[in-house]
Amino acid sequence: MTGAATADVTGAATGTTVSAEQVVEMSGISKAFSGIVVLKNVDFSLVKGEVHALAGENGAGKSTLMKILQGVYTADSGEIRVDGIPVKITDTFAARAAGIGMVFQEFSLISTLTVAQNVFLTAEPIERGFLISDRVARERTAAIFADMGVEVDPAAPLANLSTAYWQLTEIAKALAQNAKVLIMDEPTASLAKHEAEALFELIGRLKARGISIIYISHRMDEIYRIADRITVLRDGAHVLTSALSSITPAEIVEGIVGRKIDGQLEWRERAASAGRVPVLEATGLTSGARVRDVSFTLCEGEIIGLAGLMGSGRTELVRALFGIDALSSGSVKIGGKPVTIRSTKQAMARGLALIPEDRRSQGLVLEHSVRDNLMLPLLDRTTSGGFLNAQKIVSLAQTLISKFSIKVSNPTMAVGKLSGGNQQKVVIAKWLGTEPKVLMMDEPTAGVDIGTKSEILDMVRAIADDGKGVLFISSELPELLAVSDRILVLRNGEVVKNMVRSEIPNEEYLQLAIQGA
Amino acid sequence: MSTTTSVFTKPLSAVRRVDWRQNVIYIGFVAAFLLFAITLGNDGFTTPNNLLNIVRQTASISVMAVAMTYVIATAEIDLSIGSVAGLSSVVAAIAISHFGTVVGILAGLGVGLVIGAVNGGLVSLLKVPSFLVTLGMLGLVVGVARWITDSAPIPIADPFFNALFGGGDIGIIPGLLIWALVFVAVGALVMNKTKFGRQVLATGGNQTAAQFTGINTSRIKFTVLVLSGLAASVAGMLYAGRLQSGRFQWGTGDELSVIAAVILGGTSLFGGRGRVVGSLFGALFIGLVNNGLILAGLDVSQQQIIRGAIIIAAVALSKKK
Amino acid sequence: MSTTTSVFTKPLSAVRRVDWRQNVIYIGFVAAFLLFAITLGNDGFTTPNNLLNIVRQTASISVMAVAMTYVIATAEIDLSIGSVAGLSSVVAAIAISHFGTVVGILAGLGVGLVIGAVNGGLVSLLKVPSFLVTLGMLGLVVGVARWITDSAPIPIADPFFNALFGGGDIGIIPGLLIWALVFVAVGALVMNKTKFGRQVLATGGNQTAAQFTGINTSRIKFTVLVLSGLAASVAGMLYAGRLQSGRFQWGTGDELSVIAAVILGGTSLFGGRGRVVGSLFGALFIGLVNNGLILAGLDVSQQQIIRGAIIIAAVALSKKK
Amino acid sequence: AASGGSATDKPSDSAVMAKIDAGLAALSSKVLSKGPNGEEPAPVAAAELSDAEVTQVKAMKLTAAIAMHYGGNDWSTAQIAGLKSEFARLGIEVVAVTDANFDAGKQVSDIETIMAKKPNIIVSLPTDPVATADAFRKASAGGAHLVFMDNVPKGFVAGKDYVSVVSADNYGNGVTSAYLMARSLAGKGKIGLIYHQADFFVTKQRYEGFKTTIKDNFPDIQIVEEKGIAGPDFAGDAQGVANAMLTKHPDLAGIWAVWDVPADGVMAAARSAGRTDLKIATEDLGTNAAVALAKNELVVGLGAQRPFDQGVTEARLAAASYIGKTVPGYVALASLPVDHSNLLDAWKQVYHSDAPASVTGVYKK
Ligand SMILES: Nc1ncnc2c1ncn2[C@@H]1O[C@H](COP(=O)(O)OP(=O)(O)OP(=O)(O)O)[C@@H](O)[C@H]1O
Ligand SMILES: Nc1ncnc2c1ncn2[C@@H]1O[C@H](COP(=O)(O)OP(=O)(O)OP(=O)(O)O)[C@@H](O)[C@H]1O
Ligand SMILES: [Mg+2]
Ligand SMILES: [Mg+2]
Repeated sequence: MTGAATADVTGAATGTTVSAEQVVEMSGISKAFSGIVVLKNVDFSLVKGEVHALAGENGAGKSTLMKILQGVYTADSGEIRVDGIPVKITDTFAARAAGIGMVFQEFSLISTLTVAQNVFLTAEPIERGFLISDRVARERTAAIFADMGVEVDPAAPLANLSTAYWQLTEIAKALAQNAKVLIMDEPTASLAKHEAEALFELIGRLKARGISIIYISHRMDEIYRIADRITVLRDGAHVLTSALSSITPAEIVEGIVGRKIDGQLEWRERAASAGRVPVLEATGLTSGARVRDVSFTLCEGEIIGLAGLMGSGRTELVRALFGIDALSSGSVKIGGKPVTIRSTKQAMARGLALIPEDRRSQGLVLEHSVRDNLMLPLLDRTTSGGFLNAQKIVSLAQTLISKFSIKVSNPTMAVGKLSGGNQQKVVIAKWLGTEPKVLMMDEPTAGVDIGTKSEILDMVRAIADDGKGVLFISSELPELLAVSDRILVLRNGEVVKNMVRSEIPNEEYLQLAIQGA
Repeated sequence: MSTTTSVFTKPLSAVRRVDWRQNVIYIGFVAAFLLFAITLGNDGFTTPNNLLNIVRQTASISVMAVAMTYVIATAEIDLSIGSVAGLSSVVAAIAISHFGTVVGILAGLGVGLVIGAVNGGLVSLLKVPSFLVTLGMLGLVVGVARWITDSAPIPIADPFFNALFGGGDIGIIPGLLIWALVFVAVGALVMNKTKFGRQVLATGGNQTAAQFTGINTSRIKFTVLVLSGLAASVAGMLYAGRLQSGRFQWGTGDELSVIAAVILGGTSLFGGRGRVVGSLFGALFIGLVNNGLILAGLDVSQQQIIRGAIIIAAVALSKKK
Repeated sequence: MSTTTSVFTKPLSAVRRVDWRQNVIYIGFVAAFLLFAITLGNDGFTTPNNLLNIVRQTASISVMAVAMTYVIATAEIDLSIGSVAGLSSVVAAIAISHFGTVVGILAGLGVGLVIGAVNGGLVSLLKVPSFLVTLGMLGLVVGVARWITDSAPIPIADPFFNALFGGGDIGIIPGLLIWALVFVAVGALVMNKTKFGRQVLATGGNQTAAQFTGINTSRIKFTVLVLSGLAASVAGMLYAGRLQSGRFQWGTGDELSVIAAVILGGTSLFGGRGRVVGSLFGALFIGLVNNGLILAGLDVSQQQIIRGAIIIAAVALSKKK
Repeated sequence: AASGGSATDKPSDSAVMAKIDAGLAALSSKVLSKGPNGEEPAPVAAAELSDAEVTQVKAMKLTAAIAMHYGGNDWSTAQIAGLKSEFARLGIEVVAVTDANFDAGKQVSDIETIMAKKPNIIVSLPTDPVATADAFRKASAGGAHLVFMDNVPKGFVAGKDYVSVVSADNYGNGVTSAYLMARSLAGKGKIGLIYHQADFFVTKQRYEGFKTTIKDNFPDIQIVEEKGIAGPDFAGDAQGVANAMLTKHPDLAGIWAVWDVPADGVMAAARSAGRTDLKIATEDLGTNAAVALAKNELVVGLGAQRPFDQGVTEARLAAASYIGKTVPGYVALASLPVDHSNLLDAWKQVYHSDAPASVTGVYKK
């Protein structure tokens, strides 16, 4: 039965045909927030043992649809069936009872608890009647991580860990529930290749156990790698559902954006990179335990890609450059002049900008409006005569919103209510608005949809063409290869390779360089 | 539910809900005012002098509430303001009797400046909870004020000081009203219309994100605590002028009223939101209720019961969902 | 810096820093104790009875601090506890004189239950700030207590009640010590070892995430506020037993001491962290300092100054970076 | 500046004035309050110690502790000053001073704590006669001789459980201020009363003394409004209440405030209402009240206690109990009427020091 799961559902059928194998069936789902309709009469079905990809632009409604299935939101109308039986999923507890678990895009973790405590939150192992055992939870967590093929300390307080570890913990937490339906909302957005690979293998094993998986992703290669079927949403409406075997990437992209685009990430030779006027020179930078004796020169018009495994120190390097972490030794020159940067304020004054890796904790004030967030680094420019100029603010914010096609019904809406990808766009827009001399980007396209990603990469190129220098961190090698003129490979905080783009023949070559094989 | 209705009714109800929630203090204020005006009209509630009295009595609270709005907007708190007001009144009174008005005023302000700077320094540099720092300071400062005065009042015989800070009227407008309005106007303008105000809100909304955006959040926290100290010392001198003396007790317990006024006004205790005008109305609301309940002829216990119930009712009206 | 050192020293220093910060209350407690023991040894500070007195004097605060740890761990606050203690003492005293001990105790607990439920209901259902709800309740409850007693004390002539809740000793161990220890032991166990405790921490750590995980955060908030009310009524009866009377003033102002004890103990005002044993030591620390300063023969104003300075110093030691 | 008529304008109704003068005269020699068990008061002189006795006490090297109910006013400061100065003269060391801030629970704790130092003497004003009884009993059992101010714990017997209680004539103070108020009003007008809404012996006595005197003796003085205040911001509370009274009764002629701190608030209310002709009577010679009396503005008179003398007397009684002298169980100090005319002299009596410049500097001859 499991083996036949995918074979009988083909073409553009919406999947509403009754079948005994359908574990989840959502039909006619509609949802509006404060009058803004975000889901319109959407149908979705999941067959036992399949991996069903869910795709769509940022803000298309993917997360909302899944949150309805998980009981976070209740649909305004529509019906949900689990194993053919209509159910009312009014809260997350009901969803868990129905065997549905979810990896949340914005995480469901408590930073003050440890990894293991998070993984087993509400499902704590019990001993002696009613006492919970953190020891057992730690052991089981370690087992889950081993299964996932990653190494995370179950006893570490979450607050001390970076986004990638949060992502892994979030996945482990969903796995710990032993759900029969697992929703994964962009689980690899902050993962590097190695961890992502391990996750795909795990998904294969889960599938073999008959667990059905809904997989939301913006990465076409992943979708083809693991999914059996795909459903595409656009503007809250169902566009297509198809077996992946019978659909081309171009068709999917067309379904997502509603028009044909050549969405391929390719490197383009750029004349500007020949300028060779150094804009940022770093010599012997050492900071904490994760940046050791790093030296490089970034020239005007150049894009340097930073590659490395998780924990290789890329984030720490740009943090130190931006004045967040102190340098214990080393020197920095900007525009040929030696500078000391001890605070982010100084860094900004010297023309640096950093798009941080964690948009929720480092990039945005979630409760504040989109406009206020966009304007935060631009306050000097919108002040005249000592006071903020409301007109300037409104028009500048509007310019950024349209330039980065941020999907927001009203610029005064709280940024935390935007879809994940749109939040990321706000962070990018906020910093590009400052027109920096040196732009540092730490995983800037995490969670951004395909169309926008290529637009962002175009923008990065344009910024470089304009004579600025760019440091570009990404764990997604295709995009790293697409924009970088040069790639530095970091390992344990040290630069182990410094390669000109043209020396890198393909992705595999880079992957091997990163892993140090 | 059809699309059409939802499209048209939803935004409307959203607008209504947002306004309603954020403006609950204004609605509450007007409701309480009308209630008292109708029931206590004959008891002189609506006489101009009584209404001005409400303003006079809440002036010190309003002045402190403006600064406290900034402190709370950065997700900090200042419990020392009541004591600082007391010590400022005492120091100003002593300085006036020895060195005259100007030195007295400067000495009073100096108290707020120094204590605010100590609070701010500890909170921003050592990153320790402002609740405890300022709670410790509350005790310390009141101890100092008692110690230097032997718990006795220090009379202020300077008519200029007393008129400037206290009972003086300009025409029929009480000086205290002007003090409160100036603080509120400047406070609201700075909060909403300047870079500093935005940085305060960002610091309270998400300190890490603010730091990553080039804001020196330590400096911001230091500054708001200094401002709070200064406002408290102005409030202390307003008490001193009105009561024509400095005394360690002036301002005692005001911290709770001030914080209540600020939160009633719509500022979040968790930072990131700051409504200066709301704080003023929060203070006026509290003053109005006190005044009305006394005029209604209730005794202390009844006043306490009804005042508590009114606060709870006002808060319940602002419910989130 | 070589690889070896950095790899090995960093984690170590991290561990050291974490421990140091979290345990500052214990260090502060021991330091204050040694200081007083050395300087005031001759003044009877170290006599067993004096040390037991410190426990007796802080028992009510400790009991309330246990429950407050839960409230603060969920990122809420309860300012009404002092008043609830007062009203419970009064209601218990009245009920005892009419219906005997058992009804009296139940009536006292009923006060905490009802007020806690009202606080909890408003906060969890209407999602309004607990600061204001419980501030309103503080006034309302104290008003009720004054009103039903006409501000007078109600003597309690029941020796069993007075022994159970107040002055009774078991051998040399004061009953009050046992009350405090039972509350702390149960409180610490539940916080660290039960699902409920974990859900409390999760609710305070990140309410949205907790909801995503299937935790009924409204129910958790309701429950902790009810527990806080109940603990306050026990504290009120401890006062009543010790002072052999019920009176609206018992417990007045305790909310600040209790919150200070909890935060000194290492619980964060922003939720997500709760250290019950730390709260106990926070309460003991405050009691210890009060006791030592009186024995040192200082003037009242000097006591206030030094007490404030000690709190500030203890907090400064716990600096974050 | 004072306006609207001087506070000591001689009223025309001589019969009323005569009655007032007679009443005040009677007060100066007689204490109206009775002891806690109905005792007749003994005069201060009963506590005198001879030189020999002083030497005897000195040799004993006694220790004493002071457990105040509240420490934040001139009255407490003066009382403690009197105690300390007399204890010093008697060679008795003061080992602890505490302030319960009106909280009986805190006072019980304070007494327990003090007992660690095993003082020979405890001087205290019990905040609450019931709640503190147990603690005082333990202190007494622990060997401390107890001398009380104003009030004794419930069930305590003089000579057995405690040495003595020294009281100001609080009832008499109320009576005094009533006469002074009546004089300034020439026996007629509407007045409001601001009392302390608490079950506190001292302040209740004053309230009763004032009210009874007005009711019994001055039929033309109407008490139109009585309002309690509960603190802790007594000045602010009194200001609010006074505002309300003045709003409701524009023809209000006078306000009585239960002690000097609330009177500060009443003065502020009168000023902001433009009612500098208001007659305020109160109790206790606080500095601010003294300044107002000196200026002859608003405050028309008050009944003062003699806290310094009270402290001295308490110290002497405590010492006497250690040398086997029998002492009276209840000593009371007569009320001291203070108005503009005798202000400077009264200050000396109350505080045993000259009035400060802030008072003398504004004294209107
Ligand atoms: N709580 C909310 N209140 C108001 N609007 C919301 C809320 N949650 C989501 N939305 C809106 O609903 C729309 C769909 O959001 P959703 O998160 O489902 O998008 P998504 O498809 O997951 O996008 P992404 O790829 O960026 O994660 C967005 O326009 C978003 O702004
Ligand atoms: N208990 C801990 N305390 C402090 N930091 C920790 C702890 N555990 C892990 N970390 C650090 O958090 C960081 C994880 O960040 P991340 O995986 O993004 O690596 P990175 O150094 O930023 O490099 P990259 O960006 O190349 O992945 C690492 O530096 C990791 O060592
Ligand atoms: Mg999403
Ligand atoms: Mg990183």
